Amino acid sequence: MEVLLYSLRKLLAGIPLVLGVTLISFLLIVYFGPDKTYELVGKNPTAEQIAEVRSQLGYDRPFVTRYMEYLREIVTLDFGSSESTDEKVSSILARTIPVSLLLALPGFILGNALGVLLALVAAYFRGGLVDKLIMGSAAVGMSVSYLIAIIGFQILLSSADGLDLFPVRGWDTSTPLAYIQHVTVPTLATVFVALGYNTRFYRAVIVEEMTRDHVRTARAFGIPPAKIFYRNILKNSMVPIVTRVVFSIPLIVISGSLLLESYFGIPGIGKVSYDAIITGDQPVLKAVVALTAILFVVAQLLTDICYRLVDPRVSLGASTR
Amino acid sequence: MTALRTVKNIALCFVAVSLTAACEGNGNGSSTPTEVKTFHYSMRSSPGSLDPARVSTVSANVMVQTLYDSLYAYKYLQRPYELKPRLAAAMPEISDDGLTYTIRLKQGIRFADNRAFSNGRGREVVAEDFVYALKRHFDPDSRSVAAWIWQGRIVGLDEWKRNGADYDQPVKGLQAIDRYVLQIRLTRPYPQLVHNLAMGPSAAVPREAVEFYGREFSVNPVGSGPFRLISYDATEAVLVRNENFQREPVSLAEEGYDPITQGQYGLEVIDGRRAPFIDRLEISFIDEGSARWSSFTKGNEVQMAGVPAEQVYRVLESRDPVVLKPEYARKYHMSTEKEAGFVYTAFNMDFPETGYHPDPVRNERNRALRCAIMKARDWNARNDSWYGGLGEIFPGIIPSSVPEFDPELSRESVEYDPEGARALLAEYGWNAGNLPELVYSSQPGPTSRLFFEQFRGWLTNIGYPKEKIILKTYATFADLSKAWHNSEEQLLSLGWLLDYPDAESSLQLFYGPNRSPGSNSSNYSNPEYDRLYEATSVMQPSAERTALYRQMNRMVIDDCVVISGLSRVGIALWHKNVVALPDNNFVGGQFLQYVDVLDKAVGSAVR
Amino acid sequence: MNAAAEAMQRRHGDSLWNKAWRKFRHDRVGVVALLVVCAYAIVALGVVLGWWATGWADISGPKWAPLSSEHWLGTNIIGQDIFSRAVYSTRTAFEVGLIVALGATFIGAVLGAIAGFFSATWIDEAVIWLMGVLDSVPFILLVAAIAYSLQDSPWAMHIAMIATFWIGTARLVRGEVIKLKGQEFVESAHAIGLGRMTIIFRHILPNTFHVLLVQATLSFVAAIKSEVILSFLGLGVKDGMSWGLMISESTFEVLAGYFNNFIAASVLMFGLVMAFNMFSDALQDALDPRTVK
Amino acid sequence: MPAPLLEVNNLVVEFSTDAGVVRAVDDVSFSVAAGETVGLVGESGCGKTVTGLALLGLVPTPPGRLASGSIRLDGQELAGLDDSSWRSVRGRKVAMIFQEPMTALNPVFRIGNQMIDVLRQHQRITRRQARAAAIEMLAKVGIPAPDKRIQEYPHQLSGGMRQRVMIAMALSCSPRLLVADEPTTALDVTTQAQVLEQMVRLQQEFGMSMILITHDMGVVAQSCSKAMVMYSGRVVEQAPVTELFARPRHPYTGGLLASIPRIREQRIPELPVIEGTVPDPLNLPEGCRFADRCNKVRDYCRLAQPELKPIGRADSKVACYVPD
Repeated sequence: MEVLLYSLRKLLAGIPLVLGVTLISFLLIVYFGPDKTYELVGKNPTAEQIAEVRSQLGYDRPFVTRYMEYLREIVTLDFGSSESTDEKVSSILARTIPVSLLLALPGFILGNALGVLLALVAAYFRGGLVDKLIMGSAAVGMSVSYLIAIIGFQILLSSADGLDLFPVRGWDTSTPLAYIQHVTVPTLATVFVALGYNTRFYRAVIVEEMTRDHVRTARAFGIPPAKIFYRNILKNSMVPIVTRVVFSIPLIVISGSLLLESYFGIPGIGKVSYDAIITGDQPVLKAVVALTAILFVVAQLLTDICYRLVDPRVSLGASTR
Repeated sequence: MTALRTVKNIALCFVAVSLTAACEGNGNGSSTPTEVKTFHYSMRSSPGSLDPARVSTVSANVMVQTLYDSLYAYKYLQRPYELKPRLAAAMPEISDDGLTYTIRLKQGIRFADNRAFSNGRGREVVAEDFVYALKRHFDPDSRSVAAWIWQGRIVGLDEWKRNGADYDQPVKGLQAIDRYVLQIRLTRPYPQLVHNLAMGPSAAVPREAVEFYGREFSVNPVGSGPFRLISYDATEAVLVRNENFQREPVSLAEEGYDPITQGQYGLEVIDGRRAPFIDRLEISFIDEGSARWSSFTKGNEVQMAGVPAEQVYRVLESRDPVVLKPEYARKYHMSTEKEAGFVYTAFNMDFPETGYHPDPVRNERNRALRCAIMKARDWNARNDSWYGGLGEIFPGIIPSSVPEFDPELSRESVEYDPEGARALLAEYGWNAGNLPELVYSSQPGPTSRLFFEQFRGWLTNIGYPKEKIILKTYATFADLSKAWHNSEEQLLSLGWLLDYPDAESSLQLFYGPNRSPGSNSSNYSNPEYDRLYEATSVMQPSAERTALYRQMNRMVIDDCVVISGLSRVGIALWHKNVVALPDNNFVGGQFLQYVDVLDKAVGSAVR
Repeated sequence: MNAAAEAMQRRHGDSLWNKAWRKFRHDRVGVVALLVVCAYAIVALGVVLGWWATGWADISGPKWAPLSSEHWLGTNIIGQDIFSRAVYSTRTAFEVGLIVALGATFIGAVLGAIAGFFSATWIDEAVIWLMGVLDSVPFILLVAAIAYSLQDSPWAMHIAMIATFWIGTARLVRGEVIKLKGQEFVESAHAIGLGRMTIIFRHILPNTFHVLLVQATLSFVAAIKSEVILSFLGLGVKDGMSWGLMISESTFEVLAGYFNNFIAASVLMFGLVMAFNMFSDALQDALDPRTVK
Repeated sequence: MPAPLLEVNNLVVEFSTDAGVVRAVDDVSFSVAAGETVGLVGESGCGKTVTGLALLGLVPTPPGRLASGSIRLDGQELAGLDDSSWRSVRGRKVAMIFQEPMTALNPVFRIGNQMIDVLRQHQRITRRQARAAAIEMLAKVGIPAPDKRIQEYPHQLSGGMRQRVMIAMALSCSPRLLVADEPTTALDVTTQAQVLEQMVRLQQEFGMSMILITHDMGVVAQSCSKAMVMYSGRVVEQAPVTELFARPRHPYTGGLLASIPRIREQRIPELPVIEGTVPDPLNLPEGCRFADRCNKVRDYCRLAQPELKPIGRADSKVACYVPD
């Protein structure tokens, strides 16, 4: 009950955020955004046809009306139809979000799990050779551009010039094997790029927790390292770790895989967003932006609830910021 | 912890959903799972809307041609292109004044089965479906992009729109005389009409499907073409054989088969059989040329692809004639295909800096400036950089893909002549100080940028100051398009694809009344040209008309309004076990119905 | 132990900066990294002053010329010298990096300080709201949106990056200012009747300078890296040349076996980003009062 | 005289810093008898906390290390033990409580669980027994309603309560020696006195020895029988408390005593200020380290370090050429 009430309050408190995001994006993407008129009229349009298209696109209506329309769309989750394919935006989202999730999850899980693992090893040997090796590699990983990693892995693992082990592109989840084949290279590229950042972040968190007074207390009372590690270090590191993980989720669901999906030809929401950016498909962009904002509010709520689970000092009753 | 568990469940649920979806996709059309003949094709970009009224890209046209049927079509193998009846029983009966076209339809042709029909079974295609399809272009709700083709040409159609576009109201010039006879009455002769009736936008559309799906008709196509769509997203379309597609057997002789030039493709195996020969057609949309190429060369993915320009030198033994290197020739069939169109750079004559100027002296100097810029263009370098050196460079705006092409025309306007350009500038008093700024507009993206840099490089070679050549990029094509349709751009690099094999299709680009927002982006205005254009527009093909076309072509060249042109030549490769001859011009997507896939063993035997 | 070291440091003069500098000087990796960054900076400066890479835009050779004494790294698809272009791009990298780093740090510092100083008032709420809003728009979409609305402005990318990168800085500064504003020197500044803005910007903000410096280096690196992806998507550098543009150009060359563009740009970029990352790390270590080696 | 419980001889703890090696504890020797409370006094940075940590093998390594010397507890040599052997000493034979009760307990576990962990680490008992023992200990340190308190998290307790929990934890395995590092400094004045009193009482009840690390001479006077004064890593004076207060021999001790506030209402945050600064541990002078601040300094004071030598009747030692 407490959680429910809290959630409700928190979601309500998220409304200004959603309003802000939608207002800014509406201004930039829609109001001052691309004018599709001349792409939708034929080669030799008459003034009448131009006016018709402009009216169908809503360009002739005042700002407030159109923004209100957008808000109504958010509330009803009906974002109209894509200007490129005329497909309903809601059916596009329903089709593409699961694909993006399936694509992003392995990389996300691996990237974070390996990150925590490497961070632990580095933190345990901190100052030593192993630590330097891990953190040096992390720095190298961080210095490689995502794009370079994607191109590199594709040439290396998929092309006929390289090892030729995986499909160059495309998406197939009909069998687990097909899924693994298609998800491997994108996952490797993601992990390669994310691992450096994750390791550094988690190492900092863990080292911070390792130097806490209560860790020294536990040692002073002869508690064995494994127990200290689990109860004093890991449990206390959960708050920043959970925050990082949960706040990545909206981006994974909505747009995190934009580059990946367009490069590997995967029909997820990233690819759709990419196409929408290139063609200026406003209904799709509006939906993506609004959903991300809503997911951020939900993510914030989730992190708060997770905090509550891992840290007794946090109470949901009090305002947390 | 409950929150976490819920998240996990949702994730699992997504897995389940997409797995079942995928299974469904597989289940369709695979009644005998061992014998699904699949052809895996690739295209450069996602087609967008599949509504015949909204076809605006090459890939959309391919899709529409495989899903829908039009009255006429181009013969599969005949070159130069020649029309044949498709849904029509014969070529149209044309009245002596050239204004009334009577077209008889084949009987017993049925649309693909679809739940839009009352019993789910595709009904017969009738003349009324064509009436409906053409009317749709004039219905604002269908957002047609092709209305301009018929604008002011069919008696009563424009009035029909003005009266509220009510489908129950008849149009005088567009009638189904009976179930199988369509009659079109024109306001003035329109020699290109039959060509237009072979294009995607004229395809038969069942009214009940449009009404059933509403706006989403665009992604739920219902036609009478050889295939029907079972799944479609931004990266792939999956089509299966339309069970209701029953046509007369293929006759290679009638399709214009030439054993001398086309003998190496093994096309004989389709002679006398009923198309389509494959059960399943998977079309991948791959933007990146390199990814498309990798996917093709892997062997088990895409089975047919164009060679990306940057790979041409790697793949070819020689360019003239085009010969594959042996390691490729062993594995793949090859054809070369010249586009029915060209790329060019147009000046916008509305800009007094480089275009028309009220002061006749300056006007003349501007013409000299444009001519100098034209001479500075190194077409060969452009061809070499971007088109694998295979493109065909020709003067003017009538490319060799139309019968009116003039092989005798002077090539001076496409010759690289920096000295001449410098001399011309000097002669007309242009120098680094008084040369006007040139704003070059483009889409974003690395290739467009390099086009610009190459353009700038040529101009700096003739003494144009680097900083006076400015790049203006638009975030989206839509905005670029808007700017040029509103005559806001000084210089534009464009590509033009002809709609039909008739030079009229490119000559209209310089017809005065077509000025912005029409297709005359140069805003060229020459009364003499316009007079000739109007005269030729009602003329049937003839030597006389060709002479007038060529005269118009020379005007455009002499006025230096456009730096033109180059027809790109593509090399298509396909696996040896695929029997096909691809075409991206007027046959377009229709070639897909003639594709056959042999067993691997047979495929190598053919070689 | 800390006490002993503190005592030692007290002896050496109290300034955080002296301390940091001493610590930094002994960090070999950090010093080498700084030297590398300086070398890049000199290259960039040379480009600005026209000492080299002046011919980056000229078509000076055939398409895809191999390495030669004339074209050290060969030429690209339209015959431009890849070496000149790669060198010229160093300037662009610094331009983008510096503009974004300075812009983001400046805005982050000002808004963060104001929010921190007025914490728990509506001003703070407003800044936090703004941060949340900008944080909730996916980066690439934000860049696209800004590119849309600014049309062909060459600054769209810089503005978009600044609009995103200032948030991290502002969060840190806000926290730091909340800590600082309870301290005596602030109270005494209040007591002698200084204006609030004077207190914020003359007395509190200078004390967060170590945070700002580290954040600026991080923004610099992030800007250079983001530029690559944005240029690939066509949302990046408009005029001139950049490593990102070279890499995007190379995407259609690498599979044809021409790696010069790709390698030149990625190696140069990797070097600068790596050096800057290392430098940033060393700086962070040196400025962190808690880390004592 | 019976053998002392703890005997520390020539203990040296070094830290490596960027600038060089620092001796935080330099040749310190002392002993603690069973049941005795010894005060360890000095300014912050003098090495008193490091000395305390060394007794539990808790010197952070790296950068610190126990360079030489011996620590004998009850006859067992502790210097040079490996980590698992240290674990059997910590908590069971030597326990330590720290200055900051706010951060010394793990915030995410109930105090009961933390106490039970410690108990079960060193004794073969069931959870239930451990819990009972924990409640009993909490009651002993004066926590009201211990069976309820045991369910709470550290943040729900006041500072004084938390320090009591720490004490309860420390005493729960009946260690022979308790090292208390500034146990009351972070508490307010009234609580300070109560906690200190409690500790002394429990120390007597359990018959432990205690090393009380503090900068507060008042605390020493209140609870110790013997005191050591450290300065710049070395012991400068060691004497029974009564002796020390009655007649400080080292000028530094004199300075410390002189600056005790007369009125004990205010808690002193730091040791009272004596003119001058502590020498840089990297550049220690040849002679007496206090020389620069000493008002009785002689020329020869600067030549060599004074040894810690017995002085006077009682068990007193001082390291000064010119003792009082």
